[in-house]
Amino acid sequence: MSGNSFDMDLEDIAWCPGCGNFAILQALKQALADAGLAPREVVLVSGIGQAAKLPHYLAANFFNGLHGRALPVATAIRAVHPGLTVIAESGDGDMYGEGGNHFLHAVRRNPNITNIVHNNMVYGLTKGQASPTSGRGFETPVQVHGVVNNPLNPLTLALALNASFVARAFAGDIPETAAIIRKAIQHKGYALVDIFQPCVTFNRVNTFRWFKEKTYYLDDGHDVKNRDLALRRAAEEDRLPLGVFYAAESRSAFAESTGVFEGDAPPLFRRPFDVARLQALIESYRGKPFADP
Amino acid sequence: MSGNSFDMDLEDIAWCPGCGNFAILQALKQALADAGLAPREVVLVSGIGQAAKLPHYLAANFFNGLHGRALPVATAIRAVHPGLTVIAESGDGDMYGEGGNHFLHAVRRNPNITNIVHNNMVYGLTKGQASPTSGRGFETPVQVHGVVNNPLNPLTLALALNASFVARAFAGDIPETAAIIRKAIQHKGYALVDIFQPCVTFNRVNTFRWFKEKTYYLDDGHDVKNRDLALRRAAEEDRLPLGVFYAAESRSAFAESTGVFEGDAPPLFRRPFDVARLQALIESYRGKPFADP
Amino acid sequence: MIDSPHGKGKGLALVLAGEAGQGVQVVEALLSEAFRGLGYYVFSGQEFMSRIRGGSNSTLIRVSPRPVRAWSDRTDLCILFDNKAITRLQQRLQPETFVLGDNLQAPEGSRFIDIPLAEMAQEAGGSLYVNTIAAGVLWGIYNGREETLADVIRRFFSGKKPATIDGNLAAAGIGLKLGRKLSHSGKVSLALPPPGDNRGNLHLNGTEAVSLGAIAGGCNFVSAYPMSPSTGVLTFLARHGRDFGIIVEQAEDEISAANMVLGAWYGGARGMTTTSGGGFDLMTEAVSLSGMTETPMVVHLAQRPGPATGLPTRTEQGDFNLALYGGHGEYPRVLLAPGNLEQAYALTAESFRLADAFQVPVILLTDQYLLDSHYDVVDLPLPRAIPPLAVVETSRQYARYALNESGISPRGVPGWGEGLVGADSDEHDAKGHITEDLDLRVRMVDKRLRKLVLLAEKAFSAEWIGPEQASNVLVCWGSTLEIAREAVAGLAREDVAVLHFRQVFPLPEGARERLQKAECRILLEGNATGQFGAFLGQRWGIDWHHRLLKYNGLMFSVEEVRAGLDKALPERVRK
Amino acid sequence: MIDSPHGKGKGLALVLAGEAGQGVQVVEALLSEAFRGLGYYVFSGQEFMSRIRGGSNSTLIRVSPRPVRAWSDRTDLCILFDNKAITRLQQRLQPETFVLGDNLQAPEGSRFIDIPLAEMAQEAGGSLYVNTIAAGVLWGIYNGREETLADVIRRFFSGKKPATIDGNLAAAGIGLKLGRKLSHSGKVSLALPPPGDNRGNLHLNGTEAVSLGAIAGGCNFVSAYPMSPSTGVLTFLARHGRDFGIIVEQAEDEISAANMVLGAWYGGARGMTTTSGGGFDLMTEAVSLSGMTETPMVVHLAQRPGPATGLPTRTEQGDFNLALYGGHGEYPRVLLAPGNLEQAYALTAESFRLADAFQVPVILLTDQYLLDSHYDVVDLPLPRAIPPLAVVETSRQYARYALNESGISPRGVPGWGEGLVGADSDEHDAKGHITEDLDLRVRMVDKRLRKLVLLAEKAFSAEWIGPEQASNVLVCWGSTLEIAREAVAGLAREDVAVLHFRQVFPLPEGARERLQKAECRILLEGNATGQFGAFLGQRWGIDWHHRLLKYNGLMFSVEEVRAGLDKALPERVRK
Ligand SMILES: Cc1ncc(C[n+]2csc(CCOP(=O)(O)OP(=O)(O)O)c2C)c(N)n1
Ligand SMILES: Cc1ncc(C[n+]2csc(CCOP(=O)(O)OP(=O)(O)O)c2C)c(N)n1
Ligand code: SF4
Ligand code: SF4
Ligand SMILES: [Mg+2]
Ligand SMILES: [Mg+2]
Repeated sequence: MSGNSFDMDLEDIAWCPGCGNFAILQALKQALADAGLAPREVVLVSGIGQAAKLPHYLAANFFNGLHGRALPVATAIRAVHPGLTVIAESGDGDMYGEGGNHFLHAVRRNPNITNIVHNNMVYGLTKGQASPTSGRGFETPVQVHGVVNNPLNPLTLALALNASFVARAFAGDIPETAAIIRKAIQHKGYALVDIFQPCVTFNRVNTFRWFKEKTYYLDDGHDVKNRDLALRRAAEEDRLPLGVFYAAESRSAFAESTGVFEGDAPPLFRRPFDVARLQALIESYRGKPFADP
Repeated sequence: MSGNSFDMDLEDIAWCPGCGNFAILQALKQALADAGLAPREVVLVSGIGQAAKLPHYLAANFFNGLHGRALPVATAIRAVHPGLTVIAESGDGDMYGEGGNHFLHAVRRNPNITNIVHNNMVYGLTKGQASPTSGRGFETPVQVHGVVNNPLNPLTLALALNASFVARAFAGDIPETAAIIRKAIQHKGYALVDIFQPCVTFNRVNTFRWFKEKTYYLDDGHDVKNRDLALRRAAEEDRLPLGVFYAAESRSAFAESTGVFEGDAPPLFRRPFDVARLQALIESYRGKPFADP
Repeated sequence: MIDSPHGKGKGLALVLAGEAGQGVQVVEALLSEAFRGLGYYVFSGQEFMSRIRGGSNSTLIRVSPRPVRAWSDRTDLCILFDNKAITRLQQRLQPETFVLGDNLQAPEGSRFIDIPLAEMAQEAGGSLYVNTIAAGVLWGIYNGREETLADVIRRFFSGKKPATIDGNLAAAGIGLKLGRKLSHSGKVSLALPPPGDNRGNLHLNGTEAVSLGAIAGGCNFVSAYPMSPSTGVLTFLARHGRDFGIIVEQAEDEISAANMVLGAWYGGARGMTTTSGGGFDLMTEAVSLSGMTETPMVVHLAQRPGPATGLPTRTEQGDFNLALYGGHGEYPRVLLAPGNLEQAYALTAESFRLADAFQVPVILLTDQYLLDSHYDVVDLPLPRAIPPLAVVETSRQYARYALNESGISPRGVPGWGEGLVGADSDEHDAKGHITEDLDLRVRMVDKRLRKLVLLAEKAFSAEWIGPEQASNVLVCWGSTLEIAREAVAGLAREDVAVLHFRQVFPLPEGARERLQKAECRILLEGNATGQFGAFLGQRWGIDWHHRLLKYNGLMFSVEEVRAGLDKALPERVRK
Repeated sequence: MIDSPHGKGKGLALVLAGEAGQGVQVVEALLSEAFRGLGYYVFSGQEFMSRIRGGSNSTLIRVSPRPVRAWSDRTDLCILFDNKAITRLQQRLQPETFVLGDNLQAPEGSRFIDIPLAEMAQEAGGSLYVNTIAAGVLWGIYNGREETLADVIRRFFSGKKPATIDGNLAAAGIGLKLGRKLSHSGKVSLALPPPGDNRGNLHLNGTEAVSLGAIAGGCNFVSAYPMSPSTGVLTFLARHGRDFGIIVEQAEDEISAANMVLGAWYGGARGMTTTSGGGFDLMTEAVSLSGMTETPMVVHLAQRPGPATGLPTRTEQGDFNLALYGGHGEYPRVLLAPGNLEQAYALTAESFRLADAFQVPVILLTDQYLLDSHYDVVDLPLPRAIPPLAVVETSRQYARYALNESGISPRGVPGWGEGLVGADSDEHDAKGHITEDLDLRVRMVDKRLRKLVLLAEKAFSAEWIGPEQASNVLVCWGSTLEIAREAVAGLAREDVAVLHFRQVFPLPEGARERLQKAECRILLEGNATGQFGAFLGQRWGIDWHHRLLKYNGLMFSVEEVRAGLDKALPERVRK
């Protein structure tokens, strides 16, 4: 990792010692470097939460916006500037809770972005309430008698929505996580990487050890083109598979479908403006007088 | 239908002649009557749209709220007043578009309500834009080159979220639709009934005829307890099955899990207040002086 | 200067009333085109219910040899497609109004005149011809040439099947014959002076003016969620999107739309969203984010009566406070409120320039009345070219929020230059990284708010219409401009002026003193509480002698304003 | 009347500073309890960063024989758990402040004193004992009895493992020994007069006061989405939910939370949500719906510095405008802004009564400062009983929005009575059905707005603190009350009063004339633009001679306000 161009000179990182976020940060830097990208080509878009602070610790462009709203911002950036590699990154509460509607519709829209979710199954920054992925029975200061809702399975959800790339990683394994993220970045279209991330402060149930014991990798022979299979594997609950569950053939992604970027059209901010066309359009509102009233 | 206690004296209904909503209105009245309910026991909660006007045409309590927000309102009403039968009802744009996040989380929360969606695959009231369920290629004044997003399949989505009751109906068949709605009402927990509803004005693709030809009923032997099967059937695209896809065993529903309604506890507005308990809590903030400082 | 065409034979006011789906807009389009083709000026405006079919809607068409651009309650002739309409129109029918309808069972000699619309439609081939028949009837009463109307019909239906064109031509002919008969028999007579010079002017509505303005402002990204009355701008830009390289996306909700707009500007586009009050509520957090990240943003806020869903297809000026104060925390913003179509075009274009130059949210306040009203405009000036986006190529040391005197730090675009571009929702340092340095916090707040100073200096002036020394001033903002202008012009008093604000925040200081000195200040606002008046009063230390407020969902009419002024104004020198 | 304990040996101000996770709150709790047990009054308040571990936070503890309830910049002794803290505390250290820390490398004889915290912690069994050791050191310097501190520790850790209790007792002993030594050696000396009469009073913070108030108001439904600094109210009510029959639900977002609250009231509950500025933005559409449907609603809006995410764990009074104007359209609402813990409790309870009685949204404005500050309160009066919900048993003819003089139509609950209860977001008729009757629209708008008349009559009065005839008035609202009170009391001038608003909309009219007559009006607000001042100025036609504004994320201190007053006030008679 030394000498990674995404490294930053940092005095202080606002995460707890031992937090799984450090590993995700490292894996992401690795993945970006492995994908051959330079910091100025990359934009990290995040919401609010502990996970969402990541862009402050990695040398790249960034838009650290509102809680839950990374996906629309990321979608638009990529749409207007296809030369950029855009990564929308946040916590489970942010992406699946507050941002749930954008998650649904970003999957449908299929923009060419990577969506990384630090899934610690808890709201970290606000001090330990249940998140949509918290398990039943998980006790918190709000869910005092334990969580009663069905936990949301992001993978089956994304697959049910016909997502084009669906993967799960575990922060405890940096090299594999980096490899999965790299594949997601290189995939054309929307790519979800849900990353199990131990929160050492607020989640005493889903610990490093718990994840270590619960997870295993899909084997090499797993057919990533088989959506039904992906759905079945993603629905497993006893033990939780890791890896790329599904990767569709390239589908035309959002920016392409806008019809605004044909050939090697420049990004929008470098385009000349066609005054004549506007003139013609305005002229079409002129009255056409009659020859002889 | 004559003499149904949910009938209303109406001068005028704001729907287009021939709209599928009339059939849904009739089926719903039928279902409520068949379920043995009286108007004062029923609350219809809707958002905004053509579908969402339905509560104005049926004699019952109603809360016609904001676009996309019927589910939280309905969930809360049922939670504080378990004696009521609560039906959240709106269009596809309302429930799956603007209200998508509430849909996700209402399913997870599993309140004892029925969620009826008039799925006409278009935004009716705002004059014909694509809805989340519009098919690819559907042309509208906004989607001028046709819809490019993946249509959202509400059934697979709900099933992926572990919904406890999932059904689909077609407005063209009032008796069956009524029967399906009745089952949903009688189911304990969250029940989704997505109803194919032809919009004769803005949807020239998914017409009565189109639905008629595309749909068929699940056969009587269909095992409504088998979620995997339900998922597979719900994912069918060539022809679209109708009926109850899935109906889980009773699970404790949201209002029960609050712990506030044990036994025959009265609705909240009729409860006495326990001043002594508050007093004790306040007293716990008093200082305990030391015997001998 | 525009004057009232009414009552003095100067013009004609036609009202078409019917159910949604009966094609009243076709009549509006045909007659507008026909009269304009002769050189008349035409204003048309609509009021309609929130439904797709049925109900009771109406369209006003004013025809005049001189420019006409305001809503009026005066009706010379009204044609009913559906008799229910009559109860709703009551207040707009004068004793001298001719009312034409099918089976009105009008007493002999009255101004209520039965015409066999349904029967004629059957003759023409079906009920859907009723609109073209009505156009024919009106054209016949006016004694227009058949060929003129036929030309218009051919143009209007061009591209349709020949049978459709022929059917409509025949329908028009049937109507025309009846119209001529009514006119010749003396049963209906309309006086219209010879045409004016409205040749080759543009004819459009507010939706079109805003949309064209957006294009002229360089808009190349639109994301919105449909909501009346703002949706027209979305569909206009969608229709022309590919031609102009505009990315148009229907968002899943308004929150997404607003955040997409921020992403678009950040990525180097000029983004806009269009919505109404309830949708704007949902966008306010993103507006606040625009303020904090200093990411430009243009929001078209098309007002309609609230609260909540209110009257979704009607008009109001009820969201001034919301636009000014929505979104938590403190940061600069700009509120523009065009008074007419020229301003709608120009200010929409300017919104993009201002947002770009000052890195602030710009909110453009229109309303259903302005958006749905058509009239004639001499020209919409073309920008020479769209100025390049106000962004810099970044250097390795680039710091997005570098502190400086103006408060406007050079904005970079990711990928252009060697630098990295950060944007942060938290309080941040110069590079956009989270800070808890509380002194820096203060400097950053001050930096952001400092932009208001420059913005106020550059504010679009309020227009003073009337004598410099007028001691009575009618103050208005946004879409009431032309109504106020016509109303005051009709008073023929030299001591009354109109003061119209097209920028409502920050306030343009120009007219302050004159307004303070006025003896009688009258506020005109389309809401129940006089929101802008209260704000202006507080800022300029003035109070109101009278307030003309309206909030029933309809726009003020020229006559209402005039009546209000008659009551409010001190008796004085008449011209 | 409270006076300043500082500088005159009247009290003690301790500051504890360290990283998040070092347990500063434990020291706060132990010392507060110990001093209170002796009869002292204790104020404690916190300022902290938005992070879970690390960073640099501090807690102020003021101990006094007389009531003390305001933030101060004065520090008698400061103990550093982490040396980074010192740079952040600079402005709060006076020349006479003792600073204790580990390895400060303090020059001999200075007031910077090295104490071996880490070493002592090792001795006690690990670094997590550092907090209890610090408590011991401070108690030792004060020369408190060991047994008193031991008692407090036993209570605080009761329920924990015996080893934990013993470990902490030992740690306290180690600290105490050092503290005694420092004191006896004369290196550190703290003067504290004999204890006061603070026996058996309540000690709590704003979060607890608001939460208890909610229970006292009959709250039985809470739905919220976590957001600092509002989350404490949610967790408090969750903790006690089952005991009080309160349904507590964490919503998926603020939009859901707010709409659930409306559903709850509609269904017969008393619902509340709790949020901060950004979350409130998202709720504004539902607030507008509350206004339109006349469904009661209580929103606790806990302010923090914006815009956007801003400084999430800090304090500001920046959302007055948002609370007043957020949500589109026009409808009545009530804004309450408690000034101290008694008011936080009482006004939260009143929120439910007002919402219920007037069928309007009630917004309770607090902030991080108020919520996180602890002090002593003589009592929180118990309601005799919660009045029954203001609903009627409906008859068959029941019409939810029946028009009447007050504007308040009897509210029904579905299922109770023979009638049907309708609620509608559109403009509606008496039964709640959609209407496009535009005259009815006007009557409905008027009906809703009419409620403001009664609401204004019932407004909670502003408190005038000081001589009736004072010609100089310091005007404030919300959480600055006690700070203003102490600052002005310390001036010892007879020509200065404080005017504090606990209801900020509709305005209580009581003090209007006195304020208008004042010669010097000084505004005190925790924001950058003086929002409430501008509003009050407009409504009461007054201007401000001076404005004391602060927006760096910290609350005003007594000393700052006093310094501001010193500059602002005309030279005059001193007592
Ligand atoms: C609109 C809004 N609502 C609530 C919050 C408060 N908030 C900040 S982070 C957060 C949740 C964090 O959880 P998650 O997204 O899982 O991130 P983590 O801290 O666990 O990494 C919440 C609720 C906010 N900033 N904005
Ligand atoms: C916050 C908000 N955004 C947008 C709208 C405008 N709007 C009203 S109905 C509707 C969509 C209607 O579509 P659907 O829910 O499918 O109902 P349908 O009319 O097709 O029955 C929209 C976008 C609104 N009322 N509120
Ligand atoms: S609170 Fe949890 S998620 Fe946040 S930094 Fe600490 S360990 Fe990580
Ligand atoms: S627009 Fe479509 S959905 Fe609406 S009433 Fe007409 S046919 Fe029905
Ligand atoms: Mg999390
Ligand atoms: Mg629909």
